Amino acid sequence: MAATKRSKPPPPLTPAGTDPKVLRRAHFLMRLSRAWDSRFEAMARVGRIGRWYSAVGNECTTVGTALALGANDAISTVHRDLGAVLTTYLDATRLAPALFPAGDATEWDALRPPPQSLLDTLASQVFGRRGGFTRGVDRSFHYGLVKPDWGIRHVGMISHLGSMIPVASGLALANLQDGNDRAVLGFIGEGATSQGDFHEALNLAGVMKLPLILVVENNRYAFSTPLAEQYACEKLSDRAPGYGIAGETVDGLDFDAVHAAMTRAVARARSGEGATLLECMLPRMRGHAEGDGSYELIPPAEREEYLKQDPLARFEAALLARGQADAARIKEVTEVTKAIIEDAVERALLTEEPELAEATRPVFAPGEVATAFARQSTEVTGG
Amino acid sequence: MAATKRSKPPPPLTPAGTDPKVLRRAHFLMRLSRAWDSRFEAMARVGRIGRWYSAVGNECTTVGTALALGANDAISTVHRDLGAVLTTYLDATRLAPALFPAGDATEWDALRPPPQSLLDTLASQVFGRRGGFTRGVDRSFHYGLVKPDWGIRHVGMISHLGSMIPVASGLALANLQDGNDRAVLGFIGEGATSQGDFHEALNLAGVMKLPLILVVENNRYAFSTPLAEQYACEKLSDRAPGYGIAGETVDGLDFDAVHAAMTRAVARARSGEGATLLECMLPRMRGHAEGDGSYELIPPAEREEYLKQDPLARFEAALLARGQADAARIKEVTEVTKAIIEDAVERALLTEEPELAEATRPVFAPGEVATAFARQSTEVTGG
Amino acid sequence: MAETTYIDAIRRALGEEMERDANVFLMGQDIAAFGGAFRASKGLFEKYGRLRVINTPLMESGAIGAALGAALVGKRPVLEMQFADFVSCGFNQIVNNVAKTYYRWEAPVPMVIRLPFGGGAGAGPFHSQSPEAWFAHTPGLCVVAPSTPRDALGMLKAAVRDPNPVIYLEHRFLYRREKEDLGEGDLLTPLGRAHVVREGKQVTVLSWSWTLHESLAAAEELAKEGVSVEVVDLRTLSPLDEETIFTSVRKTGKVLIVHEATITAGFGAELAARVADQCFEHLDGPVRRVAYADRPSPYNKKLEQSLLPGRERITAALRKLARY
Amino acid sequence: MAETTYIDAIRRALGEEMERDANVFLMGQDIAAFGGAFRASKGLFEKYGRLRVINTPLMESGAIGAALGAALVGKRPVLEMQFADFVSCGFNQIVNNVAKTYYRWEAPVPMVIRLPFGGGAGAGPFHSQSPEAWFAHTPGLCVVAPSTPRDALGMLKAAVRDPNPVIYLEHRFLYRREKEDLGEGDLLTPLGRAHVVREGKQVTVLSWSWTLHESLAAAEELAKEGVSVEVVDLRTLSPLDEETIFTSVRKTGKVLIVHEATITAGFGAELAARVADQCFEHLDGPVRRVAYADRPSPYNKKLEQSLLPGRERITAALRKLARY
Ligand SMILES: Cc1ncc(C[n+]2csc(CCOP(=O)(O)OP(=O)(O)O)c2C)c(N)n1
Ligand SMILES: Cc1ncc(C[n+]2csc(CCOP(=O)(O)OP(=O)(O)O)c2C)c(N)n1
Ligand SMILES: [Mg+2]
Ligand SMILES: [Mg+2]
Repeated sequence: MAATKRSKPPPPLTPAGTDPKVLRRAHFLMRLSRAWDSRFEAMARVGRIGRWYSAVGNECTTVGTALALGANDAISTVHRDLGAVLTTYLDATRLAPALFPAGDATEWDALRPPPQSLLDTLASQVFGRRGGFTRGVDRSFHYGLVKPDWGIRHVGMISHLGSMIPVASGLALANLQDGNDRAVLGFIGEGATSQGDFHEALNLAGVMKLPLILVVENNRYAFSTPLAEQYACEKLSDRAPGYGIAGETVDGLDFDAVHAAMTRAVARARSGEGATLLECMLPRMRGHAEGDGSYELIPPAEREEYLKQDPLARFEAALLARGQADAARIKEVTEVTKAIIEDAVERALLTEEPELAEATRPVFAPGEVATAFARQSTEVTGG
Repeated sequence: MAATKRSKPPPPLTPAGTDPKVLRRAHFLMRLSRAWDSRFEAMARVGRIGRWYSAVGNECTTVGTALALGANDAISTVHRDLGAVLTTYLDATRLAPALFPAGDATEWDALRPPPQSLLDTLASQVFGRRGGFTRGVDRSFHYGLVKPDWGIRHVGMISHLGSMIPVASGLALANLQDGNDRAVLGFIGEGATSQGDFHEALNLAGVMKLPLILVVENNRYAFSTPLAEQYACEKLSDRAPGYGIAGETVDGLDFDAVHAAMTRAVARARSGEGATLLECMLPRMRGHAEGDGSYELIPPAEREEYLKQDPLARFEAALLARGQADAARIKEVTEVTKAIIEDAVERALLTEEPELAEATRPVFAPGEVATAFARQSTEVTGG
Repeated sequence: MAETTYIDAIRRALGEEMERDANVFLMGQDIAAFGGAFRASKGLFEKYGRLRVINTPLMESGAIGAALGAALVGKRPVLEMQFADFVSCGFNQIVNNVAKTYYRWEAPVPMVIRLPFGGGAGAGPFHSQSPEAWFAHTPGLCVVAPSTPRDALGMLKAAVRDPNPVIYLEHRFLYRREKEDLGEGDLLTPLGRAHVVREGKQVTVLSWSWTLHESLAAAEELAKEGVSVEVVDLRTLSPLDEETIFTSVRKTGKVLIVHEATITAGFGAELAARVADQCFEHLDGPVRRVAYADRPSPYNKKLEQSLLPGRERITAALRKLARY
Repeated sequence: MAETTYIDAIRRALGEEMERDANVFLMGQDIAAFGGAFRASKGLFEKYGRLRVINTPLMESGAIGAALGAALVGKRPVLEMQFADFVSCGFNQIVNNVAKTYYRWEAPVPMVIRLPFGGGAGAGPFHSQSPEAWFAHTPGLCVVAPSTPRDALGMLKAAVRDPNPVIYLEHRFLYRREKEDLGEGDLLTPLGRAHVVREGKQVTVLSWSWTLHESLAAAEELAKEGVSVEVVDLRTLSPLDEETIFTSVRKTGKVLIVHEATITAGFGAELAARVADQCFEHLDGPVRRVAYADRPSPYNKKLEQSLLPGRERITAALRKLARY
């Protein structure tokens, strides 16, 4: 069943109006995200990992939005937001010093921990290894990292789609309560917008004027379901007026458009004007999970069209066209990022499985309740 | 906290463009609903019944919309929809023959059961007596009456607000599956629109083009919460475009406007054009439940304004102004409906409490499961 | 000193904890100017303002999720469900998001969800339920159900301070019926500790909340008949204070479990199971339960009363068990 | 004859019932052209079209409510949750709307909710849960969990025909691992009847679904050691077939309850409670349970395996109980 009705995206676009520093970092991070996906897709194809939810096609949106945030703005991610995670976690200038002129490092970078170690932890996380953020207890992006000292406030997903939108609204509420001007960026697929939690959270955001930006990554399919079976409005941003919040739909192939829309949304959030629903239209470049047969259901011509729309290729073409990078630079970034990911993955694959004791680690944070839990017979606690 | 922001309703309105038969029936049913409320409010004030959720102020909306339906269109009601229940159940021409010329009876009336008996059942229901629809097991409007032979398909509420909207969408889905042209009317308060179920059901209605009309009875408060704390859009019908359905906001004081908007919505439903979100703006003429203190929280001036906006009074003023009824007729309708309700209530009060055995009546419809349930030890089944 | 009702004890706990810690805040429907359906937060909105006493739109799931978000960055939300029955609308947020966060990535989730629950008021199937078993079956939630003003106060304060999600069940029937002189001071009741309310020798009753009081009345009745009944108020259902429970059952050799929730797969089943396993050699009679029949709560008061596990049914069951 | 897998048995049941009764229809996410995440409805969309195999948007609560509405006017919806874990998003519709309708106003609600559940696939905390206890605690729901292709077929067909809501738990681990020759014909398995799968004398095992197979393997092991174990497949958890269960326990005098769900307030507690009450005089040992520790299901396969109540843990528990 084809995703009908939506018009085709406009012709090739150019990252024209964006700060060169931002463009350099964006290019690096998008390539890093893509390199990661390529590596994991390859492993999924040969059965070395169980499932892989590819973010290929989402990079321009995830990186373009996350790059508009500052230290201790919060992000809440779902399953195709690797780009936003990398953008938030990594001091790119330290990770690939050769690629960045001295002035590219930001104040936030100064707070950030050594990037290599975070990348290694992330790779171990995805493999369910001992060295991951959850030490094997939960999968890939199912964790969070709230480290105000590092300027990082990241809340990962649970599998239940839509459930994180209220949580993101709560992160925004805390900012309101603290009287600061921080913003919160939440991601969601177009499929998950059908969940009641989407509605409840955006309604709250409207009523309380929460500093929240919800980015809808509209890749036109949810698992096998095309958007015409998912919703009947013209654009999902048409829902914004119903919540009294700002709404915009941008072309997720157009880095400048994404970044500019996000920058506007962040400004609204910081100035107390409230929330934004930002829909980014993406090409469906991969199936739901690698090898699950869902991509084959999309008509071949439609698939080809999507594959031609690769936002990263367009971004690089635009860099070239505008003279913002030459072919050598693009090649270098491609190779450096590939090597960084290869390394991280290899290292992670050499790390150990989690200790078995992790399975029965506490369900309660230390305190009275945790102590009482541990007092029960081990048949129950499993302890 | 005042319900701010919404503009005041326009000056007195007139039921001009509506069929005189419809106007006669509407007048009778609105008066009947009002008489019922007056009686129960009085009982609540003296503690003869526990709680009463008054529908005073909603009559024009509940009756005006329900009167646009035909036999076996379905309705789903919540707690202030007495008017719609009466409209759906009763052959008014048999209940008060003196008030209606011979030609007023409809084809649907011919299907309907004797009105007095239904009214008596309803009164017993509200008191939790043996003779009620649920024979004491559930409260007031927490039941349904699906009797295709009578042309009645009514699904009552559960207390969880919002929950009935998906159910109404399912009634509409069944019509689609059966290929008939029946419509479904669901009611909801403006407060309950904040629930996720509102969103999920309307989204489904949009995608499947369901023959559903959701009427929002916007009385500007939910319990104690004013609409400015409930939602941030201008009109709740602004949510319709987000679902790809039709949306309209009408003045719930204007019978003609309500009835006409509903008639349009029904036509859309019947012709396969899909769902409508119809918001009716109502005056908050009573508190949440009688005597719960919620009305006192509304600023006195605002309260007075609402009480002046009584839709029934306006309707009657318009009838008079247009020469569609004279003072004697209005008096007669008022007295007859009052007497009918007095009678029904008195009779219900004389009926017996339910049999104790009702408490442990089956939770399963007869069949294999019900039999297995009954086989269990009575400590469990309570049987 | 003045006596404090159960609901006033709750209000006092909220006020004291908000005063103590600026991160504590309240969320719920109609809790601000109106003070909540049962007036548990009356006066607090005026004192702490709209960012610490937050009137939410009419939603449960979204409110629970928002509270979780705030808790993850250092706040301590206390959420009121207008009635416990409505918590089912936010069920997923509790069982999959709130409950699992600490195990998954070791982020503490200090939050309290207050559930006004229980029957006895003729309020029908949707305003009378006792949902504790659902939550006790969910790893990662602490489930408490105080039966006295003293514990209502002390456990709510302890719950607010604990770094974990606490499901706090407050019985509506007790709100204005239970009163005690509480005195001053920072009164805390430890979480995870049961309380032997009445000592006895022949039968142990395990109960909590409203049925605890009915059980005490029944024990009194049995005392007149010469039967000595020990009554244990569980207070915290999860994690369970096995020590107190097993000690009592091993002493008396007989146990009656009493709760208001429907019987099948109610929390009483878990108590029965643990006792039947861990106290097997000490049991001198079958493990018995008195609870609600497997039915929704009927609206008509007489019908409801006929199903509630009140003192008569408990007394009868105790007599039978004592004679066993 | 060809062998039919557990998942094929489900597909056959759906097909046969749709063919038999035009009111039967399917709803769920990705169930139409894609045939469902596990392909349970493969081919049915092509045959019955978009009004009988309905791909819903990504929602659970709205879909369950819609199914209820359709059921109230004569349809027989069979709803697929993509994973059982997601049913929590539609929890309120099930426990408060679907389950209570018949008691409240005597309107039959013929609907089936299919829940692909259970672990063993390294799928982590949100794709491995066993939610049966929540529903067994809710009056008005029939809860079934077949363990064989034969019963998967026969119980799904019976569930579709029953005028009541049935929660149908299908174990994902069994989908392609269990196979049987089913033959032709209209095969039904009665709802509410347990099944003594293996006769024995010394210990009774009560189990269902995946752990039933693990229990059988453990019984086999014990047989080698000279211990005779009876294994009862409950099949229907609610309402419970007490007769079969009590008969077995009274015969053997010992009982081990095995399930995959987390132990505290799991459905095994209810079984333990009923046995400890009704079979007290026949018990020669403590009522024991083997179940999941009170933890979410960890992602790493080795971690998950260490928690699953598989044959080793069951065997060990049986040995201990036999020796008791
Ligand atoms: C509450 C819930 N229901 C169902 C699912 C199963 N599911 C997992 S991913 C998916 C599709 C998601 O689509 P979308 O939100 O558009 O994100 P995309 O994968 O396209 O990026 C579905 C249905 C789920 N994860 N959560
Ligand atoms: C899911 C749910 N949450 C909370 C409540 C408690 N409650 C009962 S009525 C009410 C206000 C309803 O407001 P609205 O929908 O505007 O209807 P109105 O009473 O104003 O007609 C609330 C909050 C409920 N019934 N259901
Ligand atoms: Mg998508
Ligand atoms: Mg209202």
